[in-house]
Amino acid sequence: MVVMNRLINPGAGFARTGLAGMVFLVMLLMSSMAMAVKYDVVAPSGTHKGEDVPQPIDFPHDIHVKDNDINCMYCHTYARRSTVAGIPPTSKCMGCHKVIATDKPRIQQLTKYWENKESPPWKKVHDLPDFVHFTHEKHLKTLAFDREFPVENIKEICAFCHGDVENMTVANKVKPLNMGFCVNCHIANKDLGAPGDCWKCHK
Amino acid sequence: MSGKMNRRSFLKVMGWSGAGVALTGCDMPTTVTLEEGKEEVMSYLMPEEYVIPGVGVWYASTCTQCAAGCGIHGRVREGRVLKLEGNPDSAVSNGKLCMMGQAGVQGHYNPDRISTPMMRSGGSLTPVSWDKALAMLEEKLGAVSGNRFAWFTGTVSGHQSALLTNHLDAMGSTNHYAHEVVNNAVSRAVNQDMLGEANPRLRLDKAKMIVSFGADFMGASQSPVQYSVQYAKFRTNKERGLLVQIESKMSLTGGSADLWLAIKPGTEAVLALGMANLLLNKIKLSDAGIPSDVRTLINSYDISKVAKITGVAGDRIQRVTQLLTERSPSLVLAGASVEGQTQGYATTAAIMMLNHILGNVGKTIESAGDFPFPQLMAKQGGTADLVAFAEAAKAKKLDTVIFHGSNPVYTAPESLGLTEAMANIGFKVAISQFPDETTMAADLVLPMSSYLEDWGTQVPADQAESSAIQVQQPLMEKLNAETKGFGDILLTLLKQRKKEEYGQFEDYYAYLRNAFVAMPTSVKNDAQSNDEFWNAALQTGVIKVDVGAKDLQSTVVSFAAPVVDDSAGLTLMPSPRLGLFDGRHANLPWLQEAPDQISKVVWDSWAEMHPDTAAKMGIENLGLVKVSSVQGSVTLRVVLLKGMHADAVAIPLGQGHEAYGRYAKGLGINPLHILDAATDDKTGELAMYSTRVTVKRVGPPDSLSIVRMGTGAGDSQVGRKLVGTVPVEQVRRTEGT
Amino acid sequence: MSLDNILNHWSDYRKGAEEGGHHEYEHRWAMAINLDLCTGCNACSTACYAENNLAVVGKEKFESGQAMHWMRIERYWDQQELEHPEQGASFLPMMCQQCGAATCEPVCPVAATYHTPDGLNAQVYNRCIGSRYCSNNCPFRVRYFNFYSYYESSWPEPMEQQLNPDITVRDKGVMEKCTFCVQRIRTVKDKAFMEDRSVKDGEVVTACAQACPTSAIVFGDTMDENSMVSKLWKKHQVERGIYQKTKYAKKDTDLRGYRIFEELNIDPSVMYLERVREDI
Amino acid sequence: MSKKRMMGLFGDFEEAHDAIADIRRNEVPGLTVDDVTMTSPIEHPEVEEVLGDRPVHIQKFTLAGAIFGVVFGFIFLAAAQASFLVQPQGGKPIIALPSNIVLIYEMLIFFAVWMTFFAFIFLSGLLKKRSALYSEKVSLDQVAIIVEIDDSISESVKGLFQKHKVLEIREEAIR
Amino acid sequence: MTMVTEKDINEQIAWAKINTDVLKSMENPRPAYWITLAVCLAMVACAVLAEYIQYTVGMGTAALNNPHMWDMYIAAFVFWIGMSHSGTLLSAILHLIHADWRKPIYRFAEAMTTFSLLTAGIFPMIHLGRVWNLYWVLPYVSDRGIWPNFRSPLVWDAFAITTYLTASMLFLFVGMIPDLAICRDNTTGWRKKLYGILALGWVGSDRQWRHFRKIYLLMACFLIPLAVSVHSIVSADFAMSIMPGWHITSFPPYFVAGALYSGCAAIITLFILLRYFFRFEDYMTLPIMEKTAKLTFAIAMVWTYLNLIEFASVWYGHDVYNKELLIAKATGAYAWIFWTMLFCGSVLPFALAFRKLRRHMPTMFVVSLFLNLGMFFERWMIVAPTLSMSHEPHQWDIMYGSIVEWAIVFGSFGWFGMLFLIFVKVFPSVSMYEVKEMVFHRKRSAGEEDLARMTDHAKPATQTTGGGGGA
Repeated sequence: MVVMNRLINPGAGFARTGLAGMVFLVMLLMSSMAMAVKYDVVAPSGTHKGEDVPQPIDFPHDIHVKDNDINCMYCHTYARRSTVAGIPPTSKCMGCHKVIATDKPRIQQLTKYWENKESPPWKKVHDLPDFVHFTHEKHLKTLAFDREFPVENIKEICAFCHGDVENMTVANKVKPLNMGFCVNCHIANKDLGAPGDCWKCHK
Repeated sequence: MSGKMNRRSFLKVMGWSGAGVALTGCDMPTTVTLEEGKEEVMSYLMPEEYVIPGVGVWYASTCTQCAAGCGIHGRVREGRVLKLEGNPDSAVSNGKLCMMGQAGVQGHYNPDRISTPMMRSGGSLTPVSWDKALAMLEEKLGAVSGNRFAWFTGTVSGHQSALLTNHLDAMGSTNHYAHEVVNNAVSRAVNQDMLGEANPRLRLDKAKMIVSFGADFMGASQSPVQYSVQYAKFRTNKERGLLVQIESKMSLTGGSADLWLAIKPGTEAVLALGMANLLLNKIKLSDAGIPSDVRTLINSYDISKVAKITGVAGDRIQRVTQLLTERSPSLVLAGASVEGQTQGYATTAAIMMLNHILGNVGKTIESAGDFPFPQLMAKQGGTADLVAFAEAAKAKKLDTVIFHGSNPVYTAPESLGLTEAMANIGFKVAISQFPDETTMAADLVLPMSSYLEDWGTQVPADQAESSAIQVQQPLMEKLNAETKGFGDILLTLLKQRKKEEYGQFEDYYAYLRNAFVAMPTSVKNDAQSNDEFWNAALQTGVIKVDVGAKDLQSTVVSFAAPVVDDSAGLTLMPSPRLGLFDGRHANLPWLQEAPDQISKVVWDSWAEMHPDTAAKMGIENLGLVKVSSVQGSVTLRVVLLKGMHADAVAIPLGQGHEAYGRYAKGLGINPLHILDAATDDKTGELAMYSTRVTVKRVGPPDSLSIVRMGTGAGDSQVGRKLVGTVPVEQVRRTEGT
Repeated sequence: MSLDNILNHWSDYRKGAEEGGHHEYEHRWAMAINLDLCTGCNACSTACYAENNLAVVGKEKFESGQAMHWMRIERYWDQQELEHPEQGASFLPMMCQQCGAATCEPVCPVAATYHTPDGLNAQVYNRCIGSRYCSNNCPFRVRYFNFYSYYESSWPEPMEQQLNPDITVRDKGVMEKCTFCVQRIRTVKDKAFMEDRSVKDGEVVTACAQACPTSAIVFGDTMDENSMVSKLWKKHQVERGIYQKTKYAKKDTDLRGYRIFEELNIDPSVMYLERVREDI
Repeated sequence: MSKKRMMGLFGDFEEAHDAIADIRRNEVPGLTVDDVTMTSPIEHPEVEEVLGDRPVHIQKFTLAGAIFGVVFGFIFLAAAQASFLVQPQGGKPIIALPSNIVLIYEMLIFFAVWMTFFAFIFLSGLLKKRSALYSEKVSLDQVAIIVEIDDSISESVKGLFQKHKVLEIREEAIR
Repeated sequence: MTMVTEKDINEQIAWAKINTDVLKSMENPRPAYWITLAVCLAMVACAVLAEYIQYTVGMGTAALNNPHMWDMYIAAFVFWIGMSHSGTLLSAILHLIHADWRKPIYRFAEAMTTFSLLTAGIFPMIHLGRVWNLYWVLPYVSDRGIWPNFRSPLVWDAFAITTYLTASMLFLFVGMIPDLAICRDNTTGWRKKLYGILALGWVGSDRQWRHFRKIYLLMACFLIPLAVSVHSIVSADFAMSIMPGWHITSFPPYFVAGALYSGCAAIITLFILLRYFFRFEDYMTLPIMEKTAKLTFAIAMVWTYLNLIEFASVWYGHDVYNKELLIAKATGAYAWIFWTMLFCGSVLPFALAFRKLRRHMPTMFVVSLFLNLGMFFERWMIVAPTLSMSHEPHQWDIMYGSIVEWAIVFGSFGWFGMLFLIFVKVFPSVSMYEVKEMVFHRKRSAGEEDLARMTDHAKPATQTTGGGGGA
């Protein structure tokens, strides 16, 4: 991987500016500046205005994450074990909500699903094209566990790609999650072993 | 392989979360862009610790694509079975799988599967509810008496076989017709008489030399995977095994032979006798256990005479015979093209006699031992039952017949008159997965689950190394809720007869679990609790059964002197091919698209002839020809192959379906229909390889879907080193094997 | 910045295959196929269809040479100074040879095909614009082009449920080829990564190698000294690298190992073992 | 003391030639050959020696363009290749000189040609509004001599023109 | 340069007549012109339909299959690129060697260059599997930090063709400026505006003429190496591969020769057509035709020679695949194409060696068409057999193309014809000012008449045109 990493040209950082080729030299300069600073982890940049996704139950992330300070991986339990983070099984919700806030309409909605022995038809918010191979587990391992990153703050890592969910009710897509977004983060974090090989992600 | 599992839960098909059908953004770029919230992501109701979305899990089951009964592993992800592989724990598949097994998933996901019960009303089949269908069935079965009821199946084994027998008893009938086109019924008969066992263990891996009389053991045979694995051992043994194939049409196995000899069709017995002659009179092996009449028969076939009749060079015969004695233990096999002759039994006996003389019995032919559960053993099919069934039907001896796992309307030669005779059967029930010919002719059609959705057990007839019961478990929930497993249907039928006995079982799953639990501790290798045993069985997919050792004695049976048919015309060889097999896999596109191993044709029927014969008749390669027998004629393309005997014309089986779904229907022709109804005089098996035909040119060459086209290259390496070949001596020197 | 990058790594960037190429390879996946055991039974080919979402094109398109079989069995009758059909047919399983100095790679206008640190000859479907130059420049003719959109025709409801989610279904206008089952490699490597270990020999098995009833196909990593494949390659004195290097390396020319079109200096990753016949 | 521009149309090229020759010989005081512009339907190398050498600088721009093409070409290609993640191909080096040479060659010509063109546009004073003195006959078969003079000498210039069989004379004042 | 006694052009021809004749060609051509244009349009229509089918159904409709990943499209592409070299040859090379007989005919030759390039440029798109991603071939800075593969001859093509197209278009335009000024001065209404803009305010001052002469020279100097490089690069598409029959050292010169050859042949064809359409007998004269024909003949011989060289080198080389392929070409399924090509390319040109035939327009027309046919077959023989019979015998096949792709290939001729005919109708297809120069200088060099006579001659013209300026 070593040389491959060197092949990831720091200079490609300039691509982030995405300007036309005519201002080539200018961008060489900018890129050099971008690379001057050494991060431990470089957070990916870029924003996106995702439309609101109507969910069967508009789940309040803020209450769970901010107010009750529940760890992301408590519910999205597959994140560290699989490619997908997974949606918590309804039983997990009921685990608490058999007793908590049972009077709230949303909870009653949930309970109805539970009694009908079916899980709510959640809608995907952060969806990658089907030709992309993205694994939550590897990213978590590299960005959090291998760096002894405090697990209670894991949401900061999640926020890289999911935005600060703790201030949303129903999650919303706030990062572009397109190739440029991924590539530039990989380039910036090559010291963490972020691969530059197309076939790592394209399938 | 995950450990304990609660059967019901993991089968549930999850949403497409992370498992979407992945289309590249190869259309206009817009299709790549994702709209949030358009795709649904399913979550479980209850968590399953061993099922992680996005991670595939392998589950063990058993393949039923042919009668071999290979153990398989199925890769299940998000509740969908994606890929089948061999189960290493199974002695039949040894972790390998043939093309037919691989294509099993296509049978399971086939778009042409029957989705609801259908009843014939006003000439056409119309959908009905299960209740209605079962009520109808109960009424009809109640009305029919004793032997006027019959089951018509393919090879059945395991607990299904047991239940089936019970149902016959309950019906008070003895008519179970088991029919397989690709069978070794004659060999079984001969073995029974010679060795006292129908299915001895053939140890190809222990043999130093194999002489195969048309036995395509790696192709469309009883257990292709098992024998291929053995073949690999046979080739890689310290002393590399030597394979001599003697046949009239080069089979898949023949393609790998060290020496392939073309023999005049129907003269194999003569050759066998000639070799026996050499062995006894020239090489002076003992003739112990050979009846005198046979001995005299042998003496009457001296080498020159044999060479003249068979068309095999005398020195070749002598060399092969010589080697047989040098390379001991050896193994002499008889295949379908030998068994399927009017003198099939005699010929096969003559060939098996060579094993006796060479002392291979007990060395490369071992006893299968005593299987502790006879009721579970396979009821193997043949063609004799087909003939018998046709007779019975013609004689109006049958009122109600249940068809399953066999397609007689397609496989029966028209000369048997089965198609007409079917009309004499008052009520025909088809338990079937696909709308094949027989199903279309039925009065009541019960949609069957695929073997990947179904419970069951298989007891393979050919188990060379050890004996075991293969467990068949669902790999995913039913694609179509309307379908029922074969076991479940049997159970329902039995409940109709014997409520008190079978009422306790909610479904076949319950019955099976119960049956397993009831197995003797010897099988459970004690210590284990019932649950442990059950889970272990599901986990490994096989239940090893100790059958004890038993040594094999052989006595040569006397058989009739071979009669060589010298009448004009060519002998038609309706050769089954690994892939479409006897036609049952014609609806699997992967197998249609896979080129025939020898002639490289896809999606079509074709005739194979020797170039010289063709030249005499003015037939060009890929030209259109008409192959006519007394019974009728078919028109198709011809492929000229040197791997044919000049007196033979081969038409591979599999095509020519009039029904059977979008992939099979209307492709090519069905050679079985123009066969004579001649049978082997001893066993009553159809003599499929004895029909005489004439070939006439009707059209010019045209593109047949052969992988090579146009330039006529592709048969030749044109001087490049693509496939190198070296003499064995060189390998012995360099690799010391 | 870029100029630094060029100047600092000039020597790296100027290194060709002769100096061992520009990769520090993590793996070099390779195969050894024993033609003596290959019976031409098609199991590998069908397994490939099942594993890699290969389209079924049907009679007409197959006739006009538009088949999509990544793994094809070639059948030849003639052999060097041997009499046909006395010694049967010669079967040759032919798939992408994942050449070390692949001729398809440099000609792709958009670099959709390139060489991975795994020593694989990658094909990035989404980058492909369908110039088909790579296939023209492939002496093995093992690259297959999506001349039509097969999605509807090849996987009618509910067959699409069988599709392997680990690799894409290619749409029309895209080149595709054998990938040595990269999705399996990927899965195993991810697993190894999660467990902080390196990939073990025999952990990755391609669909064809897995299916082959006679185990004629052996798959593995030639950079792993103790892998079955590298042992076989060593035993038969076949080396990675281009012709000039290997030509003299083979001391015992009677050994069965050989690579097809070795003389073209393309360094294939598949070693074939000659088929053996006993002359009697 | 106002200046004016005067144009004389000549059907006869030789006469026009002689007229300029006269001017060159300062036959009209206060009018030098530098004040003379000649417009003609075809190019007249032979007239130009009379007009005296008036230098052309296009080729310098061409050279500049060519050099830029080469330098930019190489840096651009090399940088792009070095920054591209998947350049390892066919055992070839990442920065493959042979191919770059081909491309640089093309870039050389590309930029050179464009520079030449633009240089032409600007140096040859195109893209200007035509003065009223332009006669369409010039594009047919006549030669025009345009001189900038003081009113004082306009008569003598006219005389000169007449002497050389001028067909038509136009004037315009310069503000 | 020329041996003929008669003059290339009549020096007595009045300049006003030159103007009026050429300008007339932009007003009322013969009916044949409109018929031809209609035919061309029809052909384009067919092609568009075919392309629509191919685009929606898939590349498979073009009889492409595994061995034949390339086919007629690439053959046609090479053919059109080759065609484009004529203009450069006539205007640039002949300009440098001061062969002034080129002057009446170089304009349409240059137009040919431009439009055949435009035609050629279309084929890569038609040929591409996912044409909507064509721009990935261009080196633009992208957010994803990915670039085209600069090693690929196809990218070289992209560069070369862009450069060549720009250069030749500029060359054509610059050369046309004085004529555009003439048009400006002699037209009214929107046309006047159009030409006015295009003429860039050309007044013909000595300053402009001096710079004009320089830039014309410079561009000519650049165009020649460019033309050579372009077709060498096109040949690289084949020569850079390892395929037998493609990987041949002599390909670049071979391609260039072939290109010039087909170009000249095409010039003869169009020469005759224009001469008829626009009644240009006075300008496109027999002697000029003869010179063109001789030039063509010479190039034909060069091409033949290079052909033989290629065969010879293959024959004596030890590349078995290559040799095998050569034999297959001459004897195999493609034999008839191979021999037709050799006949049309190497035998037929000898017709140009005979003065009688050279001067017989119908013959020349037919011959030139056959020469081009031969050249198209040459391209076919370059593309097809190699793919049909490469290293892998299992995949051998033959290629004859499908209806769809033949429709598109023929359509390309219509497309070219359409563009060309519209051009010659809208712009002066004979360079007026250069013909004037030609006449002028010839007259002086001939020194037959004294200047007085000349001016006498010029005067009445002045009156005539002086009256109705904007005729």
